[in-house]
Amino acid sequence: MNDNSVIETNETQPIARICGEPLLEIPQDLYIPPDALEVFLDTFQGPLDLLLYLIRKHNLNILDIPMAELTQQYMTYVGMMRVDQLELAAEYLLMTALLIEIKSRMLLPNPKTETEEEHDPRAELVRRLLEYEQMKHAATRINELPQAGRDFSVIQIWVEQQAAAQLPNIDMDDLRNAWMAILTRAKINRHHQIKRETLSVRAYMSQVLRDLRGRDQVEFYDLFAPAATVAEVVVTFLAVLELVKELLLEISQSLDSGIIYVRSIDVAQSA
Amino acid sequence: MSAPLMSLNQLDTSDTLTPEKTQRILEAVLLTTSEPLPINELRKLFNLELSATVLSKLLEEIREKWRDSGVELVSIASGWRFQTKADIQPYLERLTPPKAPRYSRAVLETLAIIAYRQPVTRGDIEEIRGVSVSGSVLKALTTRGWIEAIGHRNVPGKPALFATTQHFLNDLNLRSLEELPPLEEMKSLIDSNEKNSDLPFEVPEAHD
Amino acid sequence: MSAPLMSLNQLDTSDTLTPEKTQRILEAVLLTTSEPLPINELRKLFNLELSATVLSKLLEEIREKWRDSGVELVSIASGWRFQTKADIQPYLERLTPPKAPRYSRAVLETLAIIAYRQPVTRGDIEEIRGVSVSGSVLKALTTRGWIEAIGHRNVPGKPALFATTQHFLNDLNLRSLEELPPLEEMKSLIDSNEKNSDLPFEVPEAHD
Repeated sequence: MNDNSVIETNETQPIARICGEPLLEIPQDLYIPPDALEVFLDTFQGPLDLLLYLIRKHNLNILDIPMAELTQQYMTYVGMMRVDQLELAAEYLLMTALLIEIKSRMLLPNPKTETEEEHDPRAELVRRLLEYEQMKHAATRINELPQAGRDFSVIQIWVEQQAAAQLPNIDMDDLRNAWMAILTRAKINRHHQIKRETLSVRAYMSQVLRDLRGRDQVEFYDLFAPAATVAEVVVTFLAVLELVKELLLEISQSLDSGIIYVRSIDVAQSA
Repeated sequence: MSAPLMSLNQLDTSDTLTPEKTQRILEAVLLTTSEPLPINELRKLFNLELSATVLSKLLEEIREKWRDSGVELVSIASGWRFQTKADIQPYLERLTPPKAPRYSRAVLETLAIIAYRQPVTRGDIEEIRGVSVSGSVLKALTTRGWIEAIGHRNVPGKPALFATTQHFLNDLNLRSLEELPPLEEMKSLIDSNEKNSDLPFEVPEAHD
Repeated sequence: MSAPLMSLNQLDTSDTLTPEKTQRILEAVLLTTSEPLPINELRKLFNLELSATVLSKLLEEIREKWRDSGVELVSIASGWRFQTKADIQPYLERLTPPKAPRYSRAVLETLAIIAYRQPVTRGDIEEIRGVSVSGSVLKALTTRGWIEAIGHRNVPGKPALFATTQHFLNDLNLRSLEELPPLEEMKSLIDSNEKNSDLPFEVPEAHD
């Protein structure tokens, strides 16, 4: 069978004849040691890659592919891989079918009604092979470009982080919102009762405890600042009473009209 | 692959390791690494062929060379590293304004409870919020200097009593706790909100 | 906070912005930032008081100044950045094993098709390569930040359309896609009867 006869009209016909001859025998490199097959299969990216390899390896004219030889070689490779039961991508088998189809179409008489180029059954395969080869080369070139992390590294020196600047800031609205969320939730969960008290008393309660911190006891009068306003005195007094009520303070007076002492009942501290 | 070019260069430099080349490598490597590199690590660059003394001398020279720039080579406990000088920091911040982090809803609510109900124990806070308060929340506020333990309540377990600090008032531009939004006002806000049935449940930007 | 000192310095520098000071700031900031900085971003350093032209000139001067060192200032897709020269990389790898993956042919070919034919669907890639494209290949490129889905083709199944990213250009030191190596002419491919020039046998590199 002679593939070249079918494509006489092709402009590259003479070259094809020259190329065709030596390829009639199976190339020596076709023998592959069985244990190399797996590596081999990994090496090819698919049927197009394998075909390109065969074409380039044997210096075939890609515009005038001798389909018989190429198909035979391709099938030998694929056959070897199948014998060894290597997992072969379905695409390889599909390509076998395509190659055989092209080969047989080339044996059919050439209908005169259409232009020759359109009717070379190999045209589409050649187009795909060339497009794939183009991308394959492009991939190699991209891989040759210097690559960050592989061929060079990006400079980044240490910067002192300002811990303080990273802290969140809040304002009164944040607090207001937070508190309103709590209240709203508490209203819905009826069992939580939020007592409303004047803030100033709570603030002074903290202040009194602070004053007592680290001290065994203080005289009652010392809790009141000399410059305190009447309101402040009242609030402080209320704070002390509240603290006593909450068992945070203990007030003692050993003698009638004697000195009144205030002690913090802070067992953790006095222990 | 640019292997040929690179191996040429590599050969070139490793064959004749002049002080200039050594310095050039040291400088580039230190600029690439934000972690400090100890001398022993740097010796690996030259397959341990250069002594620590030689490297120290070269590093001192590099440090000197950079003296007037906005970047300095420093030797700290864990090794050598380049870092920006303090006067560059403000410029860096012009590029990337430090994005303001936000406190989680848990932190804000805990703070609000401590502010309005002080002194309170962790248990008090949990009762009001209806959920447990993680230690990290109290720690965040304590570290920030906004709350402190001012004593312990005399009940089993002796829980610490928390109150807000002067620092908290300063940071919020308040002269006293009385300047916080009064609770009464908020009560009526909530009531009116309920009528409008658009509850302020959000406390919107709550991330933990 | 070292605020007082810093603001003093800041005043100092911004009051009298000599070319030397400007360069010093530019250099330090670029050494600190791993992301490439576009001129417009760099102008913010000086409150937009310096024109892009002035900054470009200063940047060129800095580039010139670094010429003989192991580090270079480059202008790529997203802006200016400092990076090591290729001959430094082998030394860096003596300290830390290389982190950047070496890609398999499947990954590289997929990348090339996306780069030169974008936007493309997975189906387009499979058609060109003649084999199915595994999800791990696209994932490797997406994770690296080199490709992204930029939309969907309006055909049944609405397949995602992939394109390369700015980050891809940055990592390959390119300013734009036009700087990619030009595709070979079909004619030269047809003519190329050079034998075995691209034999795939040596290739088995890391697989994705």
